[in-house]
Amino acid sequence: MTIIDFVFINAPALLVAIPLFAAFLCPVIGKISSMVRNLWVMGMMLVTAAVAFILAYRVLATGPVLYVFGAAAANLAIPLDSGGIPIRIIFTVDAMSAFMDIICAIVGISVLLYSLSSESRNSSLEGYYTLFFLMIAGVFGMVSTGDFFNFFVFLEILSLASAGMIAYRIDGGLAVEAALKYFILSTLGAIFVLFAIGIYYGQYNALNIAMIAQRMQFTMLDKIALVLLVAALAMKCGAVPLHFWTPDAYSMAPSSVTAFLVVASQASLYGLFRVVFTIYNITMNCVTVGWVIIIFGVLSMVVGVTMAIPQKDIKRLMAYHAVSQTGYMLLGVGVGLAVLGNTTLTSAFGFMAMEGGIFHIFNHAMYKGLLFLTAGAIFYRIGTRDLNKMGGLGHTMKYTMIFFMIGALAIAGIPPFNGFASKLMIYESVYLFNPLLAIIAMVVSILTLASFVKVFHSVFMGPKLPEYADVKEAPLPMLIGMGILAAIVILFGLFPQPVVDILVAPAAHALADQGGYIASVLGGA
Amino acid sequence: MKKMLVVGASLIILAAFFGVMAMTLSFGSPKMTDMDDYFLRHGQEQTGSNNECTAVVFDFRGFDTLGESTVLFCAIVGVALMFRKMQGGEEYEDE
Amino acid sequence: MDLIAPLLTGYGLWAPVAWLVAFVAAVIIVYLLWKTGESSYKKGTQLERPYLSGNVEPEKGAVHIRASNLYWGFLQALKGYYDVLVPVHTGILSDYLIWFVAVTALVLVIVGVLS
Amino acid sequence: MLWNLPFITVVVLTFIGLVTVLLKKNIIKILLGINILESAVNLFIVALGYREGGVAPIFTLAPSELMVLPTPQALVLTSIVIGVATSALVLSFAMVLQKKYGTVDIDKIRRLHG
Amino acid sequence: MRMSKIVRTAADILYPAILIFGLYVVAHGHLTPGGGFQGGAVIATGGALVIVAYNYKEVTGWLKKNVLMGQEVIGLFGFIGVGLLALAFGQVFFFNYLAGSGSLFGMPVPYGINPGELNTAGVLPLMNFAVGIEVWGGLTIVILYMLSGLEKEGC
Repeated sequence: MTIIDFVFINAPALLVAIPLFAAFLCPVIGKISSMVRNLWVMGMMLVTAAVAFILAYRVLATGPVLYVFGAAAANLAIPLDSGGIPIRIIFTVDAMSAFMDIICAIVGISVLLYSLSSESRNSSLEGYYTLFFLMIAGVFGMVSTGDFFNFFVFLEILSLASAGMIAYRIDGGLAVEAALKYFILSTLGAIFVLFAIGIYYGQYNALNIAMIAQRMQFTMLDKIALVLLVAALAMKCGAVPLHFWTPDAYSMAPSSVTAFLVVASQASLYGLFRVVFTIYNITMNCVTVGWVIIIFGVLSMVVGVTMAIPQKDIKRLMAYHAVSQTGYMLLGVGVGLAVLGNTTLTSAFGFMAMEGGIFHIFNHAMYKGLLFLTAGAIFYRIGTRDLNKMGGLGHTMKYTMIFFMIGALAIAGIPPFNGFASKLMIYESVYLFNPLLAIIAMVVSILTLASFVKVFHSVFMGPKLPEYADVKEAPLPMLIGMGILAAIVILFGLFPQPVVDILVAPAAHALADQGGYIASVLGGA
Repeated sequence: MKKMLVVGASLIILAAFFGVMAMTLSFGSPKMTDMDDYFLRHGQEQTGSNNECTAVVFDFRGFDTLGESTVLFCAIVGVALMFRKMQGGEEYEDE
Repeated sequence: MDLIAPLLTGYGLWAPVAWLVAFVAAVIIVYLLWKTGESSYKKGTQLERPYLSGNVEPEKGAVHIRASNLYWGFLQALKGYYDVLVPVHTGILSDYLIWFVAVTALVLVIVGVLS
Repeated sequence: MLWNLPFITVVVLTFIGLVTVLLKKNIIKILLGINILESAVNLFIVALGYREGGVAPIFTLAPSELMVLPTPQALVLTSIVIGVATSALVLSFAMVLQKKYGTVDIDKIRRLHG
Repeated sequence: MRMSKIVRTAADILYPAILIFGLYVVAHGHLTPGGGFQGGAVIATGGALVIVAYNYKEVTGWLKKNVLMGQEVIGLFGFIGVGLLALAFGQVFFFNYLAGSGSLFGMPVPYGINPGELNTAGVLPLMNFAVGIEVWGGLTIVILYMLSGLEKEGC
């Protein structure tokens, strides 16, 4: 058995095991020297990303991949003597999970490369990298797992690691305040998730998502569980009116971490979609739940962008934009959910709306990550986040300015960048569902452009200010980290259709197809 | 006072729904037990452990336990970061 | 695999590469038109200096318009809206928790009772 | 209704925990509220696994072969450890905030707002 | 702050007993109630007793943060290593490759009530020990770090 075969078979386990392994050894290796530590984290990140890409290739080529922890064989989901029930923890990686894996791997590489130089002035870096790898493991675990309690465990890993990271720069207590708010809210959310798991377990004696989905009867208890899960996961992904932690946490975390926190909240978004589509699907009242998600989405879009305009802190402004962009994803997928039971409407625009929303997840992770990284580069060089104190940086930080322009044009949906492609899909399909929603989405897009014009003007334009006379360009690793994301923004903007065909459409179909998911685990039972 | 009204109303709603939950489930006689019966029936032969809880924790759901140790590790690294000795000029205060 | 295939959105299509070609062509045409114009700007003369109604040119830093001065009109026009929205973000953890629990209760009523 | 007493206790504990979390202003008290909620959910899950007359699922010299369900106990074990980790992190946050702000009152820890 | 002589002596006497009881709970995790977490927590309680009885400076002489952190990392490394070893044998991650094999901890156990035999359960005792060591180091180091935060304020 060659190493390729080995990785091919064990990819789902290695996906989580390698980051955990890297994290466990990081405190020890960090004691040796900073050079060795940097080599270790970078090497481990590249290995993890390679495993993620191999896994995604396997999933997209051959369909859902199962990995049963501790069984006699990796794909033996149901033991022969168990009477048709899965008993162990199963990783079920379908096209949607593979899609999220790819996002996490790309952002992970560029953020880690970036943080090699952006965080080099801080102390206790081994702790930083440990928590970073734990965040990566948390995201990979959340998006790959097919077991609901395992999902909760990874959710907790992700929230503890994120809270530690947000508080990393103590910043006179401000960062700790942000971390406290984030952490208490997400702990309450996790308790709600655990209640929902208890309800499923008590009714169906199952923890596997496919098993719960197959036994789902949509009783009153299931309604309560659905609401608890939707509220908790919508809070974790930052939907208005549960978004209050987002601007605090995003603005106070180190910039590299903020770029990854975007992916972390999208993992919660994935969980939300997994719950409504895979566990419930058409057994519930899709129209009501779909409209609840659409209303979350519309509120997020409008409130996020209007709160962004008067902000004075560059990262806080971008954080409100992250809330606003999350609204687009909720809107697109919510429309897909609202028409799920209706075959004609689904084929007319439901799938297109879902594809738009899912494609937007990818695009958002790329350009929002890029924007947060540019904000971090500016902060690294001039030591302030206050927009009122900035100006004239375009003279000295030319590459950062170009990357910022790419990100800002992409988030505002200006052709030919990738934001335009996904927003166009959302506008046109949502227009067929309800014209008012599409018009709101377009107005929000215009306001987004307006607020980024403000940022661009006040940071880069204007004469060279005397206090920033000797500011230099950001260091090379930071530029490479930003460059990877910028290249993807441009590439995906220029060639959207292949991306939609290869990645997005399979993800949308995997999400909507509950029967296929159940059959892949329970073998068509 | 508006705040207290909101808190009261939401708590009453939540308590009502949780009360429905408490009344619907029956204590002492779980509806379905097939997964756990499998653990009890086959756990001893498959894992060799007399304690079926340990069998579930470390074998059948061993991966959860790895995650659980990782959560503890996260908390410890986080606490260590909180009480580390900061270098001069590391903190930034924006006022 | 067709790399330059247009994106079908179900309603229309979007072909970025074709758009880019058209955009570049338009830019070239505009540049050619601009090139045909008569150049009357001479470097190194009085034309280079800003004309501020005869006043002295201010210092470099003072010219830059700072961020908080932008969109004053927009914020003023939507004053009623912002007066409600900004104070909602109180920064107090208890309020955030109350929002969370209250929205959960609201959705519980919507999904649990009405559907 | 006596036979459902554990679940009613869960509801009462949830109510107490939520009231503590929402209305108390001290970080430590909020953490205590969260711990009460965690106890509630742990009790809920472990009560789901009880079987009338069952013994602990340990075969070493067991008095009977009728046993309660083992999975809820495993889940609760995991959830307890997660609760410990949560408490440790929140307490250290509270200590740092006390040092930097001089208070653990939530109403005063609001330099990030708007 | 140092407690009185009585408390310190009692702590000295109790600490080995707590340590042994904790190790017993860890070692018999697959036979009796208990296991790695519970045993590790018991031992960490012993550490907390010593910390309460003596003051911070004295305690850091015996319980070094680096050693405890190393203990924690060794525990976790052992845990994931036992799991990953299954991959090296061509098995699935977390496969119990020792159970019923006849070698270490490999005595087969048939269904039914029995008096219990220590040499059973395959990789479970190994994982119990790994987790026990991890929790022992982890919980003690949390207490030490929190104490170090207090100590700066002259407490």
